Amino acid sequence: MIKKVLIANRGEIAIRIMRTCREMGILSVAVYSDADRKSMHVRYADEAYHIGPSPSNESYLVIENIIDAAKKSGADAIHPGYGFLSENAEFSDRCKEEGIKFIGPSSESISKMGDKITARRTMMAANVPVVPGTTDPLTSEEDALKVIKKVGLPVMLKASSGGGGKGMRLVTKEEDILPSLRAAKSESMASFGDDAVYVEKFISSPHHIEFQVLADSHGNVIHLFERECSVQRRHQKVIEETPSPLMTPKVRNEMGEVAVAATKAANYQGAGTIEFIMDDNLNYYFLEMNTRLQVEHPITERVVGIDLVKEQIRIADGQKLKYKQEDLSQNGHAIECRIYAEDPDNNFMPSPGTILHITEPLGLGVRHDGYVYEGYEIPIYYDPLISKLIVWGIDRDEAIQRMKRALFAYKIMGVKTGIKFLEKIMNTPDFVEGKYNTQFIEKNKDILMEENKCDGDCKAIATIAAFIDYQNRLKKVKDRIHPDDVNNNWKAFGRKRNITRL
Amino acid sequence: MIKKVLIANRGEIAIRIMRTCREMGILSVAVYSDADRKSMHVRYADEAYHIGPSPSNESYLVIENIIDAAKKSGADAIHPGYGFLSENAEFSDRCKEEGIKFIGPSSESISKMGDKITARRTMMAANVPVVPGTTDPLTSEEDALKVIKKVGLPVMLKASSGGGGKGMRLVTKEEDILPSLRAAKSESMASFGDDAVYVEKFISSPHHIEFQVLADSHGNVIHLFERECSVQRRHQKVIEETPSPLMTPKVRNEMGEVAVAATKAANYQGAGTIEFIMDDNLNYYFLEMNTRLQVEHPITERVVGIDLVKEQIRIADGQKLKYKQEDLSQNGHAIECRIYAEDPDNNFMPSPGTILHITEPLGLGVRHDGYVYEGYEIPIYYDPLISKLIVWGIDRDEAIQRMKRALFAYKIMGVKTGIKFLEKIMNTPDFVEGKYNTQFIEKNKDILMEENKCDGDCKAIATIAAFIDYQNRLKKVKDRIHPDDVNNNWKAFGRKRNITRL
Amino acid sequence: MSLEINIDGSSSVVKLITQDGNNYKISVNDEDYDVDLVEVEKGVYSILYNNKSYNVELTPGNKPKTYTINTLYNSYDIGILDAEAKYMKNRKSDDLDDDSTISSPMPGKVVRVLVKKGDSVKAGETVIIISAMKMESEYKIKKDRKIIEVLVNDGDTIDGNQPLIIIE
Amino acid sequence: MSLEINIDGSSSVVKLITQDGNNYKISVNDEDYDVDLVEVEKGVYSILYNNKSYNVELTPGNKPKTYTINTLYNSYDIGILDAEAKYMKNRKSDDLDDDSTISSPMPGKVVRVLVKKGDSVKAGETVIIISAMKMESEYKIKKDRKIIEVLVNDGDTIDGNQPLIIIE
Repeated sequence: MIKKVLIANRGEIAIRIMRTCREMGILSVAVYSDADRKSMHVRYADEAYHIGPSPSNESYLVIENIIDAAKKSGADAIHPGYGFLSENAEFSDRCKEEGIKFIGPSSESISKMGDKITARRTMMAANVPVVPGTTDPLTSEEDALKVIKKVGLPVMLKASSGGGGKGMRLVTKEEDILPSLRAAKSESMASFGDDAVYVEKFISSPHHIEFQVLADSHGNVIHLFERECSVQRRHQKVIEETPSPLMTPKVRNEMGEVAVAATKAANYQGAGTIEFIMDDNLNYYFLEMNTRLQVEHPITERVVGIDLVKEQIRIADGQKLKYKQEDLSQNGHAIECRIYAEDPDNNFMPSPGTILHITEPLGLGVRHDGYVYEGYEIPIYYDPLISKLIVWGIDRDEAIQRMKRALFAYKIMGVKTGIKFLEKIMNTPDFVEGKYNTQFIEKNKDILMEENKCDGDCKAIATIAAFIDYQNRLKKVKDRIHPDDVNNNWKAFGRKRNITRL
Repeated sequence: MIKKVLIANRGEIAIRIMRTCREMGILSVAVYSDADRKSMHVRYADEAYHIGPSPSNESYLVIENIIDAAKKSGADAIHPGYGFLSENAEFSDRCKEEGIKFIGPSSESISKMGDKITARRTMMAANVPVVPGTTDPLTSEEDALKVIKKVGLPVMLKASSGGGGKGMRLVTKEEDILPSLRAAKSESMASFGDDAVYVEKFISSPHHIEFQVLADSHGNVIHLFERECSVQRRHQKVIEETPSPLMTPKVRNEMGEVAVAATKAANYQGAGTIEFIMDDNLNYYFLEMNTRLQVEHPITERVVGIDLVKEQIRIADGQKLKYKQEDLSQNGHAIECRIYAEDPDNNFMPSPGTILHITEPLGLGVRHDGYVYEGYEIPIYYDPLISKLIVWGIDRDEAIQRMKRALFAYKIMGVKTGIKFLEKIMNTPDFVEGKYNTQFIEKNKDILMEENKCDGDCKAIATIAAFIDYQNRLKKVKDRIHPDDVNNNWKAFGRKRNITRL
Repeated sequence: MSLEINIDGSSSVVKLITQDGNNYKISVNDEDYDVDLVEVEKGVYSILYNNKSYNVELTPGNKPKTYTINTLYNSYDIGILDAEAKYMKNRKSDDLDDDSTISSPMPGKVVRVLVKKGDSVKAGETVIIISAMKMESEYKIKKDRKIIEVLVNDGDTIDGNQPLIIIE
Repeated sequence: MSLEINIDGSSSVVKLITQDGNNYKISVNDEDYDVDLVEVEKGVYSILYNNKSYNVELTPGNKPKTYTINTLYNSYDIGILDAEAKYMKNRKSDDLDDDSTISSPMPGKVVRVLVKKGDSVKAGETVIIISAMKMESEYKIKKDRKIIEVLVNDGDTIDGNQPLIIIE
């Protein structure tokens, strides 16, 4: 059995993993960069090893340093968390070479699912529905017209080597096909030195729905139902919930089976996520597979009742899955909000800084996975995620009410956060009614960016608080001066003394 | 519908109730004594009213003041929490007279269940098993011998007017019956001016098991299964769990039905608890009914999935129960630990004081219901309960592991607490195996009071921390003195400066 | 005691009339407020006004004598306008002005530069998108401006506070 | 720098040998410890020793220059023995002595008085049970003593620090 796990990560996810290790009687080993000496994961761990300077490409991303720490500590397994090296095939391989268990899939599975074209082909071979289109480049303008007619408008033209939206064109009208194709090809050539372009059906305003899967090393695969992740800003998930308000039992079963088939096709082992996009008619298409634990895994843990990290460790240890598909069901409703150090009034710019004060929301149905503490300085080098707030309710209405209550009580001073923005989402009719897709934030931006109303007195109350606080501070400064010193310090404090005479 | 609730309580339970109010869109009104101006329930509430000096008999127990605050605030209901006025029949009546909904039972139910003899008779009439014995005083020594023969030894002789253990005698041998009877009678006469004594079967080392019930004003009654509360110190519950490790499905169903019958016999409305004692052969006897919300209600909420305060408010509002008995089931396992400001090394003496620092345990499966914050001074006037730590696990093993993890991470500086004592209970074989009764703490006191072992370095580490901290403080004092001031302040700081030269 | 206090751009005259323990009578622009006010945690005040409970958090602002204050739902920027602050304010140039150099406070990567040297850019337009701390941020211009120099390219790795674009 | 430090009754000589940032070499009774030590919160230190992570909390004790220190599982009472403290210690009478008056720090109620005037009581015996803050506490005697006076009866309501029993 695994006895000591090195967690090759930081922040809330490192702590979350260490908590499970502690429950399993497994020792946890932290690694940290210069910027993270005071970070909670170092304090929470049983052991801690320094792995380099603050930038992650000199510390958390350096395979050599992680392996070195694992050997020094005698860890028999490494958990990569999410981000950093979690989907790095070389790292998975390297662990295997060193005789250290990698708590995640094989390098083959990571590579296969990491390359979008290979993943698409693997899924098609396993009869998993993918977005209609081609995976091979268009050979000619005639070929393009023929293929696009077959796929049906609207389509997206995508550069084979593409990324970041370059060499991409949305085509909605027939007469635009050829001009768009030429533009896409020339942009692709300019950007990537390659003009290969392929076609995908354009799903407008899709829903983003993903299925959690678990696969052991004995060929057993189960799914733990869906997560609805359509509330996104700049393709980043903001809020997730389960069950999806869109889902029907029939489609859920079907997609679950597809997810299991996809997992098997990837020859997968561990916890993974099959991401789908879905249109308003509940047609769904494989988007990609995340070969790691997701940020939003706690909502699944809450409604299914299974500790996913515990299962990951058991699987890495070679054990058989503890649960069969028929044992599992969804109980109630869970929602997760991601709390970032960001400034919603300034285009969600990251807002690192020192936490002056924090009041965490607690009580019935609330789970709070964080890592910051009072006096902690959020470093500028990493993801500004402060914590994840997860609530459970007996139904979706109760979960929303509870999330509002928790967000209301959650107070952080010192850095700006998206808490008030998230509260507004909870009050937005489209969200409350469960009628939303990935366009939700764009569609509701007027509601979401609206200023909070004040009942009239809060401005005066704020003014009064500032008034008293300022007077108290002045008084403290005065009191700190010994009576005999006043004359000596007249110059320095004279101005402040003047103020109190106004 | 109820729109504004006054919470006639303080501490964690006041906040717990306000949280639910907020989820229901109900405004909450706090009341506070002099000692509680800075208390979290005042800060958390929408409104707050001062109700008198610090001692509770001049504030939280003064019906007049509470009613006055309710009228001023326009509250349409009052939630009494637990303790204070929660089982005060006069208060329930007074609310009714004033047209304010009392979130609890009628004065009749409170009185009936509050008087132990009446409660016993009511239950016997409803065929609820009570501890065998008499409810009428023994008329003569012959009567005593006859009755005790029928009940069977061992028995407990109890003074009818008794309390606090006075006029009570345990009889295990036949020859002791008459001497014990005479001693009990004379002690009772001396203490209460009344020598009436009655007989109850003595249940040695019983289990304390209680059933949660909900009854609406339309005659519907359901139970929400049991809570095992046998871990007690001086008749005070320390740890509660559900399901009970002792229980069988058959006995659970039977006792649930009995609990419902008992509730109906009490003509009860609201949330209540039927307490039973149970012997090792699963024979169970009605002990008493608590006509209020229990401290330990969260473990039931967690495994059954129902917010009990929400149901209390709905019932007080005249609504029908939302759930039928057949809708309910127990999902997983929950344990609660009560964290008191107390000193386990000094006979659990209350340890009020100022919270210097607190790290609350969070994460998967952990609920933490508290009210203190850094800088808050726990007043000397009230119950020293700081918080309740509730964990859930998919089974009892996981729940115990999780509780250990949570207790390990729970740190409070400034007051002493029972956290380490609770951790030891989680490691005690009798508890781990679920084989315990109300004698648990007494039986295991050697394990529980044992000193924690240290691996050898922790003493040196503590010494080093003290060394550095002391040096840093000295340095700060020095730095605070302006160079020009040193001579003037030589007297005051000379001694400290000397130290640093050692 | 009296002070001029600026809240979200408009200023109020605040006077302490009486104090008795926690209980203050304070006038704000000649309107009287009887409040029960107590500092419960560092920078956190519990204020009862007409029995309404306010939990008010004060965070020191970036400039001296300024605060960011959170009440129940609202956040305000507040400045204390004493004689010194007024003097400084009169000397200071327009607050809404851009800095002449655009830079990111954090290290990161240039996602896309949307302008080139010599471009005329309108107020509110985005000139550069930076990815830092795993999030993309758009940097906008506050007034109509001309681009003097672009110092980075798409995909460049940048340090914190490294000049990226020089504007007029 | 060197100090004598008393931990749970036994004393150690602690010396700072070298310091480089967070990294200290410190000797405790001539045994050297290389620790990485940093104060992360007020009174809370994160200490790495041989890569083991210790979260150490320091609470000021009731007397000056004393601490209560919590490591992972253990709690220690620690005193700094500088020249002044040693001087005071020599002058001080036996620490294990009882106060001559038994009182409760909190207001409460007398549950039961277990002794009466003139009784001889053995070390460790309980003399009175007080109910305060809703909990019952037993007050014990540290040394064999005689009861001079009992000032309260069962059931009495008492104030904080009110004398309850006078002992020899």
